Amino acid sequence: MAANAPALTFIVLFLPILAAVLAPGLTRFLGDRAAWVLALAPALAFLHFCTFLGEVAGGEVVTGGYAWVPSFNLSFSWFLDGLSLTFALLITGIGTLIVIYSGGYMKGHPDQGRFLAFILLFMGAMLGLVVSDSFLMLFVYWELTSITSFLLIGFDHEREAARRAALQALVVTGGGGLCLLAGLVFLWNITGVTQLSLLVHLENGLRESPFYLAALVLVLAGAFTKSAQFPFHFWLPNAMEAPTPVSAYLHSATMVKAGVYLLMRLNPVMGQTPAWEILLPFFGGITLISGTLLAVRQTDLKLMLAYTTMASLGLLVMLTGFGAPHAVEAAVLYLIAHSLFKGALFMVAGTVDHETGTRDLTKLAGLRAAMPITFGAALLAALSMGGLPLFFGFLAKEEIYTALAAGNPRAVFFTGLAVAGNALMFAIAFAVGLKPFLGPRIETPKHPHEGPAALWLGPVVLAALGLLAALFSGLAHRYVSSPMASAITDQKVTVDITSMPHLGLPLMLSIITMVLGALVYWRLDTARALMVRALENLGPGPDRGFDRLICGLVRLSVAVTRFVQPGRLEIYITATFILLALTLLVPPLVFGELPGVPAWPQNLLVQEAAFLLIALIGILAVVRATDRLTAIVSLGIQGFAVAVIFLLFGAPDLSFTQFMVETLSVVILALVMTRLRLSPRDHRPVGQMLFDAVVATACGLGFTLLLMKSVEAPFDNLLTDFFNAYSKTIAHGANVVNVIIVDFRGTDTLGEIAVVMITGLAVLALIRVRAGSRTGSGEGR
Amino acid sequence: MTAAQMILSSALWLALVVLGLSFLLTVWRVIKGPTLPDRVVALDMLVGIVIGFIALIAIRTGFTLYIDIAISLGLVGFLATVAFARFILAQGRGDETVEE
Amino acid sequence: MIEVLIAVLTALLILVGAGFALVAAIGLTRLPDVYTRMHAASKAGTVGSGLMLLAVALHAGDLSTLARALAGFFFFVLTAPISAHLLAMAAHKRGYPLHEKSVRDELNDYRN
Amino acid sequence: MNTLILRTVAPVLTALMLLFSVFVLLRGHNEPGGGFIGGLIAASALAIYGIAFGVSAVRRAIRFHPMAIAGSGLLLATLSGLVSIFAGVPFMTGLWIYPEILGVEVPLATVMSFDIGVYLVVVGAITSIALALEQEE
Repeated sequence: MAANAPALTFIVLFLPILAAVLAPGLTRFLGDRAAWVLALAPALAFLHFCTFLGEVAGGEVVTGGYAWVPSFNLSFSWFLDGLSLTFALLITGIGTLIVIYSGGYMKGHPDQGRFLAFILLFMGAMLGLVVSDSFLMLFVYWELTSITSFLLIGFDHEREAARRAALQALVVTGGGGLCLLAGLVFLWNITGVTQLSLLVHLENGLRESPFYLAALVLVLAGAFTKSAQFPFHFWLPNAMEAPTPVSAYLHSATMVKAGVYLLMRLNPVMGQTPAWEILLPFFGGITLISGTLLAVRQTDLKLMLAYTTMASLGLLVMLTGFGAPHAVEAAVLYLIAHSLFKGALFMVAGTVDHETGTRDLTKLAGLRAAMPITFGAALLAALSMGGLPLFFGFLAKEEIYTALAAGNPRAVFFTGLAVAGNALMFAIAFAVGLKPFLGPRIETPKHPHEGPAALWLGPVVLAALGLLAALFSGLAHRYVSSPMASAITDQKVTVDITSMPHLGLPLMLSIITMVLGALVYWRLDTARALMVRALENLGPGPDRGFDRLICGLVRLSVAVTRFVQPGRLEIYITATFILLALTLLVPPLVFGELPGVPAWPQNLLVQEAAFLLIALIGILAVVRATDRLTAIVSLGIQGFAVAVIFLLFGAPDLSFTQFMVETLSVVILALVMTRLRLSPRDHRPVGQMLFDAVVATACGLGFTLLLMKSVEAPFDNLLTDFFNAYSKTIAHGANVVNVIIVDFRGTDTLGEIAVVMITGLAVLALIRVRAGSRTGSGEGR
Repeated sequence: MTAAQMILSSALWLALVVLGLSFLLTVWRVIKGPTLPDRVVALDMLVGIVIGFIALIAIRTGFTLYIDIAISLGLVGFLATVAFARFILAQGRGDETVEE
Repeated sequence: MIEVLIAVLTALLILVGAGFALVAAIGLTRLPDVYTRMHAASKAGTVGSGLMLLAVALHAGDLSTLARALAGFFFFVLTAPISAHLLAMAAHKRGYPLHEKSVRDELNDYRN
Repeated sequence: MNTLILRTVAPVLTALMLLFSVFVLLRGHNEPGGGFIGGLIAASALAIYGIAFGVSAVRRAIRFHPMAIAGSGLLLATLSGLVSIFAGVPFMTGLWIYPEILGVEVPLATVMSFDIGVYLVVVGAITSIALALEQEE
């Protein structure tokens, strides 16, 4: 199977994206049945990855790929070990169910094709992320997931809240992505390796290098924003604006786990250091507690699930960084269990919302008669989330407690934290899974009835898996949990916990959790009221902080633009000349490169001296001129004098151009004067004139120093010799100046004539605007 | 130095001095010129004198290709004067223009 | 022998040209008002420069330079009066005054 | 500014100057001249014609919008640079051919077409500026 695997895997990686491209067309053609057809793509991918289970369970690693940019040793390559294979199976498996579920959920929605396309696009991006081998490929897919999540959250773009949530998610995860890129570049520089597969087996180098902490912080920033850890968690609850299939798929099972995947992937190389084992549990713990507490406060089903997802992610991060022997196995088991039961619960919440028209817990009751199958799936998922025996959730919880329960005070603290967190999650599980279905029925906006097969298939399958995986735990561990755990810790690990409860501290802790959870579930309303009061005096959360940050940025940019672009031409020109003077004067002064006093030229010919004098007189005339027109004309004298000097020094081309340009500029200036009807008198106040004079002399001085400096050095005639020698042979032209302009430095001239043309366009536009405004104002009067 | 070259170079040197003097006088008129037309006339005169210079230098250095510069300068000088004439016509005496 | 003759002739042309230019410059400075100065500038100045161009034509001897020098002379002599004419018209129309000693203003009489 | 004298002389003058500008352009490779200076002279010629006969006359005379002339010039210059692709030499390399036209060996080159491009751009841009400035009169 491995022989032709590379080509096949390559195709499978692009299968979801191909399906995404076909989705709109198929939906228009097949209508609501399109979802079932489109679900084939992830299903095929799932089967393809299943074929690797045997190999990976045996400890081998499947790699393959194609050279993408060989010069940067960049390759489009993938790397399948326990970790990435499990993630790939999760993504494609749940993905298939989600596509079918979206078919049912979005039935009759006009943009169903576009929605399915985005979902499949996301699936392709996420698949690429967990499977990629080279750093850059990982980053590219990472950003693709952020973008597709932006598209999905903002799918219902008419609603302002959806747009704001989408933008917020993009800004936070996008920012994190940039930090990740910086972190990856650090890793690249430190280890000189661009392949994850090589990095994972790298022994030394990373942990000791001085840049380790910087790289760690940057990578953590990327992971924490993506997995909604404490300071960056506020975008996840807002992301619930997205349609429920998106919340079920992206914001519970796959996308938010990308951060955890990254931490698990880098664990063998960056783990086991004090920084790693302080930062991760610290942030994980805070997120766990704040998530569960905030969840209790909510009444909306999806928000409760969102906050508990945030809490579970915190738990996962805490476990990954805990460093105890069984911590990684606990993280692996909890990750798989969480994906199964949270995906199911979200889909149940979606079905309830779709059928009854409301998601408010307080308005839902007694739906068990109307929706038996959904109720069954909800109950199974809740039991697994609560961690009751015979369910995969129980295995995960047992493993967590065996990992955390150790003598030292740090372990005790974190165990207490885990118990409290799990208890609250137990309560929320049954609040979502059980409460809406029990008791007498309350009237709801839409008459509830069991949805079509598409709606209940997903939850039932996932919930059943939660049960079956526990019953056949041996099989599950051998093919899924052990290879994943050994991939994370980079040494052979076998997970062997079974669903049969065995006496010991972990079981006792589980019982305490369940009792506490039942208590909170029973007194849920009082607990919610308590939380509401507690949050009042806590003040505004990071969500409003984010809004204030964005408004502040907008105001800052407006202020800067108003300062830099005041719209008055003379300010631009003065600023430009001041900068010019500074660039010319400051460096020589600072670096002490002032030219020496030049020797007085001895062999100055009569006429050269005469024209220099005339140029000087011309300048004096310009400065002394009272009205603008005399200044323009005297400018002409100065230009002529310089042109003649060029002539005397034997530069015919140069003088030719100087004469032409001089006269034409005088003519055009005169034309502008008539056109704009500027008064010839110069009305600048004396102070302004002085300031302008100072700026002008500074620029002049700067240029003179520059010229003196360049003339000081002996004349290097390398270029002149080159051009003289080759001008005739290569360019067939005797006039070296023109040959240079047109042939040797043709591209420069191309640039220059482009500039000339753009100036022409600019003048045309300016005059038309002015003409427009004049005629416009004409009518106005 | 044959007799011919002797005569020629001395004549050239003298002409250069004379032209230089007239150039200075014209420049003085450009600066002093009370009215605008005075200055424009002086500028036109300036073009003429510079063409004279070019001719002299052409003879002295033997670079006959300077003549083209003289021709084009003549053309453009004419354009400048015509433009200024039109400007004087349109612009008035400089007292009734409106400050934009 | 012929060479000395050409040299003498060129020198002569150059000196006369320079003389005319000087006269024009002096006229430009001493004459009282715009219109009289225009006489000096356009007539004497043009002749001065024209002679210089002819000198170059004579001195050079080869056909192409001769042709270009003559074209230059012809062009320069053609445009100078026109520019003077335009300038005088514009100045007069704008009402630049004649010198008080001037006796007649035919253009004014013709206008009204 | 339409005095009779100027109106009679202007066409002759403009024609002469345009001819001179093309002359300066074409011989630019071996003697002083070239696209840029030729363009300037041509622009001055059109300016004189504009002053004598007014803006609409000039627009009618050159038939295309000056900016179109500038655009075509830039296009010509770039294309003459791109021709080197077919010859397999880097961008902007001068390619020379010596066709026999009427028995005279005439050297033609991409360099020359580039120079003509420059000439057209300069003429187009400056004429459009001058005409735009005089538009209001």
